[in-house]
Amino acid sequence: MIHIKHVSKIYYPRRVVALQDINVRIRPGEFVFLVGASGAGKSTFLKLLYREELPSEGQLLIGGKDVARLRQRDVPYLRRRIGIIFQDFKLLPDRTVFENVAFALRVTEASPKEIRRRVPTVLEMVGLAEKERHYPSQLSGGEQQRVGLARALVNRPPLILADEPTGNLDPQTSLEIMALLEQINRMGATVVMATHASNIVDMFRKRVIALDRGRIVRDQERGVYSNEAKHLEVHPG
Amino acid sequence: MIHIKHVSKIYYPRRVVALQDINVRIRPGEFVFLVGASGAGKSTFLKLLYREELPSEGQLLIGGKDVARLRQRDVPYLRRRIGIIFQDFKLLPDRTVFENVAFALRVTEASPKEIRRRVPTVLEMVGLAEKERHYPSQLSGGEQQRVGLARALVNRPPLILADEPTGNLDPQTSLEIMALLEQINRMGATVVMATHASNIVDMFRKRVIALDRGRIVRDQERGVYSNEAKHLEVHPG
Amino acid sequence: MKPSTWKYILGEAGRGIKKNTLMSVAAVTTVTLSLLTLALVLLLVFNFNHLAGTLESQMQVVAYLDDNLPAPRVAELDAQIKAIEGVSEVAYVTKAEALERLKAEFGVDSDILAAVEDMNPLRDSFEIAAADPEQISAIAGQVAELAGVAEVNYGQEILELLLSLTSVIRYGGAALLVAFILATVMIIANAIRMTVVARRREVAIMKLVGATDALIRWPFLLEGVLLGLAGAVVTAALVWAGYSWVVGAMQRSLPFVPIVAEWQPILLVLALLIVGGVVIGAVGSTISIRRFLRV
Amino acid sequence: MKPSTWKYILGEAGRGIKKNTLMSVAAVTTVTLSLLTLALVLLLVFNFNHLAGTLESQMQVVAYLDDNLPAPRVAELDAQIKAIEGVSEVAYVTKAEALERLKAEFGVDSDILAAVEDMNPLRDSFEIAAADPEQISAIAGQVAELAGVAEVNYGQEILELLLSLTSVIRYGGAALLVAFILATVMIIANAIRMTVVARRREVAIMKLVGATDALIRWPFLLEGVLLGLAGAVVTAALVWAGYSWVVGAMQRSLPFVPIVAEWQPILLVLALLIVGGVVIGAVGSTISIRRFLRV
Ligand SMILES: Nc1ncnc2c1ncn2[C@@H]1O[C@H](COP(=O)(O)OP(=O)(O)OP(=O)(O)O)[C@@H](O)[C@H]1O
Ligand SMILES: Nc1ncnc2c1ncn2[C@@H]1O[C@H](COP(=O)(O)OP(=O)(O)OP(=O)(O)O)[C@@H](O)[C@H]1O
Ligand SMILES: [Mg+2]
Ligand SMILES: [Mg+2]
Repeated sequence: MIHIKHVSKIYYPRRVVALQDINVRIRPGEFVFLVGASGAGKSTFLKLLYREELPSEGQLLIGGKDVARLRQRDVPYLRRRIGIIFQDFKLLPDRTVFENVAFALRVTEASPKEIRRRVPTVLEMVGLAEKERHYPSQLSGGEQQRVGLARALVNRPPLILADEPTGNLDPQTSLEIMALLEQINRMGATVVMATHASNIVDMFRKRVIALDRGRIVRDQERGVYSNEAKHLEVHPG
Repeated sequence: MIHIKHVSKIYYPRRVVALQDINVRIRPGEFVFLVGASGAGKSTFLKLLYREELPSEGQLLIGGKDVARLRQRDVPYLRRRIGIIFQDFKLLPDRTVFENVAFALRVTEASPKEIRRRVPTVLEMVGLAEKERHYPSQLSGGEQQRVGLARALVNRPPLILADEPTGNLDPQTSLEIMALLEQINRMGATVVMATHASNIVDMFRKRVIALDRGRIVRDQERGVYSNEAKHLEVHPG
Repeated sequence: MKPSTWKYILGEAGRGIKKNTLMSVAAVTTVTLSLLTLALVLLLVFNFNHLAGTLESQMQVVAYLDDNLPAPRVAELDAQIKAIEGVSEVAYVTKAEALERLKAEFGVDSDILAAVEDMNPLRDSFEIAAADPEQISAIAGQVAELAGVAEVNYGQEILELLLSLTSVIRYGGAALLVAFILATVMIIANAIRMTVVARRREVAIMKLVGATDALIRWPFLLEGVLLGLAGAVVTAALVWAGYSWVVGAMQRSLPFVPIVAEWQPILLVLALLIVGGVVIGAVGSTISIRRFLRV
Repeated sequence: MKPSTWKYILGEAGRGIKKNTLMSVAAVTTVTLSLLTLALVLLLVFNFNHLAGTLESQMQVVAYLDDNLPAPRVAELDAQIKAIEGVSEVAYVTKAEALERLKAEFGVDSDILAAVEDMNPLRDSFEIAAADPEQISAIAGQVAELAGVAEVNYGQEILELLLSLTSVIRYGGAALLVAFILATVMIIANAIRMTVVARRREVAIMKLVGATDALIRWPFLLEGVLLGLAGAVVTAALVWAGYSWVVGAMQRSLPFVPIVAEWQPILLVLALLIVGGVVIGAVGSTISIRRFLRV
């Protein structure tokens, strides 16, 4: 599915090295957690996959195709086969929840009938059936995050890239969402999820790729959030 | 410090009841966790305090003053005495990290000398000293969140309202930030923090106010995230 | 693209206009004001040209003949003059006719004319009109050479004055028109560009969700066209009403000022306005959107 | 506010202009084009008025006297005419002088005049100028009553024509000017409003961080003023250069067309443009920002 060879990413003009010599192979149907400290390069990793950024070095193949070499007009078709949950949601502010989710179908020219059928189903799945006519500004943080999730799933894409999809969700809702992602993964979709939720990573025991300052420091099947003894101790007042 | 009497908040035109008959008293120097499921009303609670929203019913006093009755031109002065960390960061996109933090000082007409002294100090505290000349779009999610934090603290406000301040941070950075907030709290500031991070709440053992669909269902000194036996079990694949 | 997609695109364009009411009103107002300016200049130039044409068409060469020229020679002269290149009309005016005209013309000084009534010192003449006023002096030169022509007059000073005046008006008017068209296009393109800039975040999100450039561009394009059209229609209505009123008022109070009153050129202006509005809207939004599609 | 805050505000205004280059260029272009239009109309109206004034000032009443009026009566008449309200100048023209003039005027038809040379059928006359062309017909009426005046002529038809033409130009010009000023203000206000709309999220954030309305408004205001000023200065330069060129060209090729060539009114126009640009920028941004301060 995904084949990353010696990829580096340097952001100009400040020459920030976000990723360095990354080598990863992800098979179809895998579920991968991407972990690492704030600023380690997780979002950058995902951005390279959906071609928001281009690698500075190395090669990045999805389904055998070099993402960086894609013609400009083929990019939308790549993105339609990827369901992306953005860290900052990226909802269209002047469209209702329904329209935001429907938009991912509209770009594929799905029929209006199809849209009317699928959107409510997926909104039901993320627990937002009642908020279908709300605008993003009328939603709580977690609700916005779930709209983003619904939009990523509505298309039934073979690859799902989730950037911190439970960052604004309470533990219970987080687990519901994780169950959903797992179900979709079991139905065949590949999932790559960047997360800080150590309890979730530890609970689900999937492949874990750990980044540290742009380098892969661990790539472990059925891994945990951290191999270090226990999280740093702080002495509360 | 804060006195909330029979406050309700209904969002129109959809008549969403976000808060219902809230009664809370928070003393100066307290540290309060605000917990509850996604959409429970945590952000709304905070928004009423910094007067982004007005209560539909009831009375809300900060330092003895009715926030809803404040004259329009006194609102900025209220907000300057509150350090707010927003769930969606609310950084100014076309200003550097330095300028975003400095802005909270500029509104108080701090001297340029003061600004040059204080801003680097607080950026150092949140671990962003190196990124001072970056724009928000050039930062990772967690880095943006810490800029918001730095901006909230730079003014040394007596009241800090934090909406999910660790949602985009890894456990280690989260604990560092929490240690920072606790230190400021120990120095006298009142802190109200909405959060989903159950491990943090459980670790720090502060007063916990739990919201459920707009109502306070628990208000407990030295409380935990959830009184229920253990978080719902999910059976990973 | 499928019909349902087109329907969606059309809906989007409408939604864009409604959602950004402020921007839309601003854009339509700007289009209207710019096109109004344009129309005004266009009509002014039209009218100046018309006026210049009217004045020019009254210019002619007068060839005074020798006294007592025999009739056959007059006929021969008539033929010779008609043969000159550029001559469009030739009229023979006897000195009796000339005196009559003079009397009619000089109301004030008719005393003098009464005094000379019996002796009529005037001469027979040919009045020669030219197809193109520019040729008048050349024609006058050739006519002067003909036997039997005593003197040629073609109001040299007035002709030159008029020719340079009309060329000033024509070229100046054309330059003005071009300047105004450019200004209008720029102002409208600016207005549309601003509405696009205001939504660049939206465009970036759409691209990330897999929208093709076409799907993003079309609603903007249609929106631009609709805004341009709206501005043009408002302008056309205003111009129609305003100009009709001016024509009416002028014909009532200043009937001698030649104003363009036929519908044909005015309809042309209106049509130009509407086509202009649409084209400007389309081009403006296409150009503006292009740079934001590189996401 | 402290000096350091003012310094910050000024920096912010500059930063706003630089950051939103596209919007700023669009705004300045719009201001420039609108003001150019305005200046053009202003200069046209000025010149039409000037032309109308020139023509009007040439209007006069001619009073033909009875033949052989004794000199004392002529002197008396002169005094009587001068006493009439609104009369600004009175000149006595003998019939000999009148004939001379006539000869000079009618180059073409001077044959007739030669023929009547010896008998001179003309009459002595007074040429009377009025302070205000509107009073001419009243003056003519009074002069006609005076003993010794045989006939009064004041080119009734031409006078009426001119009066109505100039009033059309004056009132039409004024209306046009008002319309253009309104249009300019609206276009510029729109342009500025759009730049503000584009930044409403920013304004909301500033308010949440505790910024007073003043701190938010001032940079926008200054930005508006600077953009307005920039547009006005560009316009003023273009108008100055363009008009100088036109004046030069006209005086060379059409010296008889009375064009306003003194610097005073042109400098007035330029000053108006600059003041206008600044005021429009300030007012436009103040109005636009107001609605976004209610956060
Ligand atoms: N456009 C950019 N220009 C410059 N530096 C950038 C840019 N985007 C990201 N960076 C830097 O690259 C590094 C990696 O960023 P990235 O967003 O991938 O981190 P992350 O692992 O997603 O962190 P987080 O958990 O906080 O979201 C960070 O140090 C960040 O400051
Ligand atoms: N402007 C609004 N208009 C209508 N409904 C709103 C608006 N803002 C919030 N709501 C609704 O009010 C409820 C409470 O929202 P709030 O943002 O306070 O939740 P929260 O506890 O912060 O949730 P989260 O943890 O997901 O951020 C939600 O159901 C939300 O949909
Ligand atoms: Mg990230
Ligand atoms: Mg919230």
